[in-house]
Amino acid sequence: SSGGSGASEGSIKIGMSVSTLNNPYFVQLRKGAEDEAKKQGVTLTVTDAQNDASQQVNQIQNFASQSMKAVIINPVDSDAAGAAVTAAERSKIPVIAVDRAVNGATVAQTVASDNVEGGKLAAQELAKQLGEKGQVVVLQGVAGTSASRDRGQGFTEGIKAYPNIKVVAQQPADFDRTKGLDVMTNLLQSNPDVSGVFAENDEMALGALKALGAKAGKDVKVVSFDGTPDGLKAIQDGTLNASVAQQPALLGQQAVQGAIKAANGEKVEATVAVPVKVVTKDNVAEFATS
Amino acid sequence: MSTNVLKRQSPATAWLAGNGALVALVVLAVAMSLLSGDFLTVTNLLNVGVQAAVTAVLAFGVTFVIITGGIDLSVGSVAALSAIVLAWTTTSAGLPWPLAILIALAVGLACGLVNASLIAYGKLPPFIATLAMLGIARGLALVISQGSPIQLPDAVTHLGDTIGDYLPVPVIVMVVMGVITAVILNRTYTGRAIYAIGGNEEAARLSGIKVNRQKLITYALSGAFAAVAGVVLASRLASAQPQAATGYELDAIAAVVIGGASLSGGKGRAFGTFVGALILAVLRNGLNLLSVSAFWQQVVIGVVIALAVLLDTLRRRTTN
Amino acid sequence: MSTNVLKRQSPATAWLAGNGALVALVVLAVAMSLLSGDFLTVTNLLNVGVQAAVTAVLAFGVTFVIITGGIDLSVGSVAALSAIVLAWTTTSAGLPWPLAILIALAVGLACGLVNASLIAYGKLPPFIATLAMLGIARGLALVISQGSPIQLPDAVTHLGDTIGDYLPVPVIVMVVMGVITAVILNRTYTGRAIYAIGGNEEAARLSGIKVNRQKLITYALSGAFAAVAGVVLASRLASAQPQAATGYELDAIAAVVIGGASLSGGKGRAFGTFVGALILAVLRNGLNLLSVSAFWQQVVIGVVIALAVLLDTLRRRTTN
Amino acid sequence: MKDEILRVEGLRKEFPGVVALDGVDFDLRPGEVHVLLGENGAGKSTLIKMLSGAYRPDGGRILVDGAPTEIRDAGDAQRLGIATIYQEFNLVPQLSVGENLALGRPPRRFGLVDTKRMHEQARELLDRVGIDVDPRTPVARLGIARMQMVEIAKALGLNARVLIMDEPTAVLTTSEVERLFAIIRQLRDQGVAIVFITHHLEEIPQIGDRVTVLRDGRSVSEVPASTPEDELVRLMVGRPIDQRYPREPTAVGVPLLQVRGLGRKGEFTGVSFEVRAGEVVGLAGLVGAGRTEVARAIFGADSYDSGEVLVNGRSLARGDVHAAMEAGLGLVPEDRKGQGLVLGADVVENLGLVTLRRATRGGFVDRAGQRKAAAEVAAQLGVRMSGLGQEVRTLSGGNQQKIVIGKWLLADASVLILDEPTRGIDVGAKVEIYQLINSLTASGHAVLMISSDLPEILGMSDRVLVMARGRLVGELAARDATQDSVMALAVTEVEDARVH
Ligand SMILES: Nc1ncnc2c1ncn2[C@@H]1O[C@H](COP(=O)(O)OP(=O)(O)OP(=O)(O)O)[C@@H](O)[C@H]1O
Ligand SMILES: Nc1ncnc2c1ncn2[C@@H]1O[C@H](COP(=O)(O)OP(=O)(O)OP(=O)(O)O)[C@@H](O)[C@H]1O
Ligand SMILES: [Mg+2]
Ligand SMILES: [Mg+2]
Repeated sequence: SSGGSGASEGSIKIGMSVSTLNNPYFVQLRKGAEDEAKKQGVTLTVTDAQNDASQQVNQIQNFASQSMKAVIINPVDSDAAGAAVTAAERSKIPVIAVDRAVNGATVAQTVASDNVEGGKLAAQELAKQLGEKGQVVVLQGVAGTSASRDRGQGFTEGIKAYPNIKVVAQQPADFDRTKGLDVMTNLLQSNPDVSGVFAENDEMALGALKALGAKAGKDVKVVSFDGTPDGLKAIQDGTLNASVAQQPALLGQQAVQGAIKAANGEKVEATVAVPVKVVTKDNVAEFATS
Repeated sequence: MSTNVLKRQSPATAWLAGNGALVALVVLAVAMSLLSGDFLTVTNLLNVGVQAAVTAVLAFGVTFVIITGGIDLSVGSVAALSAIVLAWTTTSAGLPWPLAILIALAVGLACGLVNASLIAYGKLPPFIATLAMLGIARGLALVISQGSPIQLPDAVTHLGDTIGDYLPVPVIVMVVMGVITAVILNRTYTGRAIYAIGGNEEAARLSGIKVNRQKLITYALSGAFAAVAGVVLASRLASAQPQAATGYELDAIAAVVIGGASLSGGKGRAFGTFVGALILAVLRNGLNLLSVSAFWQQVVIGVVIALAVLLDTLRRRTTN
Repeated sequence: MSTNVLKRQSPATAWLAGNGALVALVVLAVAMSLLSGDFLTVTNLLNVGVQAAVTAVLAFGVTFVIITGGIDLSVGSVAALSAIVLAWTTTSAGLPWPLAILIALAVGLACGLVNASLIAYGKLPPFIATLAMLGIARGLALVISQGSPIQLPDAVTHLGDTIGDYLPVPVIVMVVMGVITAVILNRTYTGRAIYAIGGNEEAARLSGIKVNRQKLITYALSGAFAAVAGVVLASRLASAQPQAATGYELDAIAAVVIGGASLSGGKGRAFGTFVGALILAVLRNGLNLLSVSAFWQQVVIGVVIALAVLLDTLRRRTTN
Repeated sequence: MKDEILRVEGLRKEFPGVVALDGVDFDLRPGEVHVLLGENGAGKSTLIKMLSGAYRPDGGRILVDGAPTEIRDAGDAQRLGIATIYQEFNLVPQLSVGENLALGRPPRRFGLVDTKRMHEQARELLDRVGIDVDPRTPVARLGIARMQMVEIAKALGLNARVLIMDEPTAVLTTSEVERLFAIIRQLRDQGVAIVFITHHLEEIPQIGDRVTVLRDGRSVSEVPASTPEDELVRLMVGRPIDQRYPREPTAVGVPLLQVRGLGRKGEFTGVSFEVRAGEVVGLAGLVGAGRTEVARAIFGADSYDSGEVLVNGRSLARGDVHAAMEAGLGLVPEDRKGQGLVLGADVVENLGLVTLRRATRGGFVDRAGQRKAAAEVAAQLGVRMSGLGQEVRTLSGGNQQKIVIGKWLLADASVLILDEPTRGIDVGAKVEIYQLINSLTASGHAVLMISSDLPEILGMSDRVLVMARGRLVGELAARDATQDSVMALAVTEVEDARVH
């Protein structure tokens, strides 16, 4: 799609509202998008909704006033994003949803990996590492956010298949590394026999690894989510046992490609599934380079 | 009259001196129009209005509290709780939406009354009482919703719509709440009593003002306004989020203070608060239009807020 | 001297009356020990200490500011910025770590001085000046780090370690900073001047105290303390996060107020702040031990904070 | 007695560490002015605060119209027809004068506050007390004296049966006092019962009918207002005072303070004078003459537009308190609550504030030394307190004033400016303060004393300067000055200015 229409593409303006940039995962997503935009020669404007659904609506509205040719939304919340998309629809601007789906409105394309599915994969991987038995604690993200909800739900569903694995505690650590450290420290007091940890993102897991010290990766298996650079490094070091990698950069790249197509009036597929992959010590090399 | 009253301000100067934030808003708006061709369009200005609405309504409520010399950190959470209650009562409990809205407002009011009781009768510092309520209301919102957003029925979502092409309901709500605030503050017993309490609580008490009762009303108003903001917020999104309006308390307080109120009480006006909320909204809108990078945005917002208020204090010093 | 001196409080009673938060802390700790067998162990108590450290150090800095009648909302962001600067200077810029730590502290100090200049010379309300700095410092932390965590060299991370089995460095830092705070407040010119400024700024000025200069020192101290907290935070994790310590400002202010300070100034003590920070840490630790559900945790934290301070105000009313 | 409107029996009130009232009896009849007299801290203000609902008694009872009554709050007192002017002002500085006059009971129309009528009513009240202010002026912009007049107007507005006045004349000049007395007599004749507290004994026969003397929280006697002053003093202080104004003039030395052509637009112009070593210079004038403004400008508390201030021959930077202090100036401000005291801090803190810098060695404060110094001045001035750790807020008004003076006595300033220094101070303690002024001048210091208390000005100054409308209008040697000659100067030019 590049090449021939280079002149017109140079003037394409695309707006992208990212749910939050307070998490390396989304920073990578943005990077993937920006790199792709540069490569394709389009102007990409990225805003940070700071995990606030209504601020996101504002940003999409503002994109519409700026006559963007296409909008990429990384919803703070799938349900709430409907209102945002409607705002763009009214101005006939195609919308691409990335990472999370949009409910209650139609988008041109959804580029996503499935958080619930990822949660299930995490459960399976943790079970495998634990030999299908043991006591597990869950470090939850910010209560009420869709990432926490979906991953938690997937994990809970997934872990049911293993009757000998018991979830002994679920505590919020707000996707934050420091809190991951503090909460894990505290949970080790009340659950000294814990043998597995599921953290709903890498940041919390990295905090938990600190709390676990020498036990991390060995006596206590830790599985988390996202596959951020720091997370991958921990896998290489053998302290983190696995992370469900969502390839955020790839998500961003695909979304920009879809947006350019939609902006040029080309037909786009309704969904692009970017696979989630369980990264372990065995396959970490392929991710660490990309 | 006597010779030693020399300076008399003209009415216009006096009015401006009382509305320093307005100058900052105008400067900001002019700057934005020069920097971005997209700023000064009807649609965009309406957007700014809509985007200011929730903060403004919260800030109106907080204005009462700040004038008494108190603070309300719970408004964001209370807004979220009210929205969740609204969504839950219309869906899970199946109540008709007008009733549900009343219940949501009642919840906001009740939160305010709890704050007020802790402050007036328990003698808790307002910061602590409302910080506690910040956690409690947010927690209850999560408990009721089980952490998931709740869809709103269509009827309610019209509150987030635009009537015709140019009359967004949130803007109407904002203006109405602003007028109510102005009337309460300037013309009612409670309004005048609130200023007296904030200016000199002991003097107010000794003049026969029932300070505790007035505080009760003050925080109840703040809670009720927060509920209104919550309903507007939810209807804009067509769904109630348990995590909605997180951190809005700081925006609301900032709007009030930018508008000329003092956190030590006794000062503050509805119009000032309105302008304060608009400044914040113009700023966010403009930064989006100018495509300022996300990381730099926070820096720029900080700098502009400081400059806006600085402009006001400098102007006040030179005219005095 | 006069005949109508009747009741004299025993020193113990007087001390307790000044340390109401301590009673709340003891009650809370006893409750936690009864509810969870894991609470009252040496390791766990050390954990609580370590977990209180960052908040406590931030809160010590904020204590100075609150005593002058100001507020500092920027401490969390300044802590994060200092930590990022530390990490960046040791890694990307390749400076030796002692120098890097000095630079990080200088950054905190500088942020404080900017706050102070806006407040003292620009006459900005402290709420606005430090809210602006909250955004600016956070934004700069994001810009420098490009939004990603930066690894710390090993040498620095020892600041987060435990010496032997029972001497966690963060706890040592907390205690040292607490003692410094107490000495400054009780024994130095600046400390005494700060109380006077918070009690009656005009009276302080007319007594020859250079109010602006003292405010400069106050906010600079707060900034420097925030930098220390940031270094401790980063070294505990062996990495600096641009989003670290988000929202800690409210915790820090809460610790100061729970510790008996008044946001209207003139009151506050290092020991009270220390107890306030411990109350918050015990609460969070206990809730983890008791495995309270995520949704309910916020409710419980809110209720307990309110009760803790209520206990204090009630006790004070009955003894008077 | 049947026609008693108010009676107090065995009233008792304790504060932590202090018994403020220990069995007080007192009664009040319609159409009388009942004077309460007592030393600073005797319990006068505490007594009236229980009549006005500000405090609740710990023992004893209050009878209104013969029936035992509980006065729980200010609302109760208002309903009973009791209005109170407190010693410490209870105005809301941010609000307008009109708003303050209607505080708690604004006129309403259709449920909404009727601002227009509020200001009309305010106008009437202000006219009645004879001060010229726009009801829209914020109270914060008024000087202390006019705040007092607003307080009086506010109480009048309640149309009460019982009017309690706690030291209303402390900050007023003779003409305002006369105006106030005229109002009081008028009310008395209408049958209003008035409680009047003052430390100006000469006012008692002018306005009073009966006098109740309080000592150490007890009512020690009730005498007619015609009782000779010396007898009143003896009843109050427990010993006679022979010399009320014990000024001992000393040899005059070099000029320590020189003020040349000082002016600030709209407030004062061309103010020039000097104060020499060993001298006490009195500065007299009507309320609003601008004396306070000049004093603050000299001290650097406010800036000025023209002129120069020299201390010890060296010119002072304008608007810099610190520099003024370094040069040896000191100022006891007229508004003790707003400018003089840190109300929430204790006696030691307050007394040590001015000397804090001097008590600092290498950044550390010698707190033991501060405490010792504070204990000494407090004893010298006879501050009645439960201990050096008492919060200044809870001291009686006169004792608070002693603290403000005390902190400047410690400072050992070479030129001390006193703005209404003995405001609210009892006769006994005044003499102590005058003695201290004597010892200051004896050791070569100089004093500039602003006072609205003419006998004090005449009795204690070596020279009297008179100000009117922001100008110095005359200077009199102490031996030539009389109340009349000073007043004549003070009002000459001002006649038209005050009427509006
Ligand atoms: N709230 C309080 N707490 C503690 N002590 C108090 C309080 N109020 C008054 N006192 C004490 O009660 C005593 C009586 O004070 P009060 O104010 O009644 O004296 P007063 O006769 O009005 O004196 P003055 O002539 O100085 O105004 C004083 O010793 C004072 O310190
Ligand atoms: N009648 C008046 N009309 C307008 N302004 C006045 C009037 N009287 C006083 N003022 C102003 O009010 C301010 C403070 O009044 P205040 O009574 O404290 O005066 P002051 O100079 O302190 O009097 P004093 O000479 O008694 O100390 C001054 O700026 C004075 O110029
Ligand atoms: Mg008194
Ligand atoms: Mg004066």
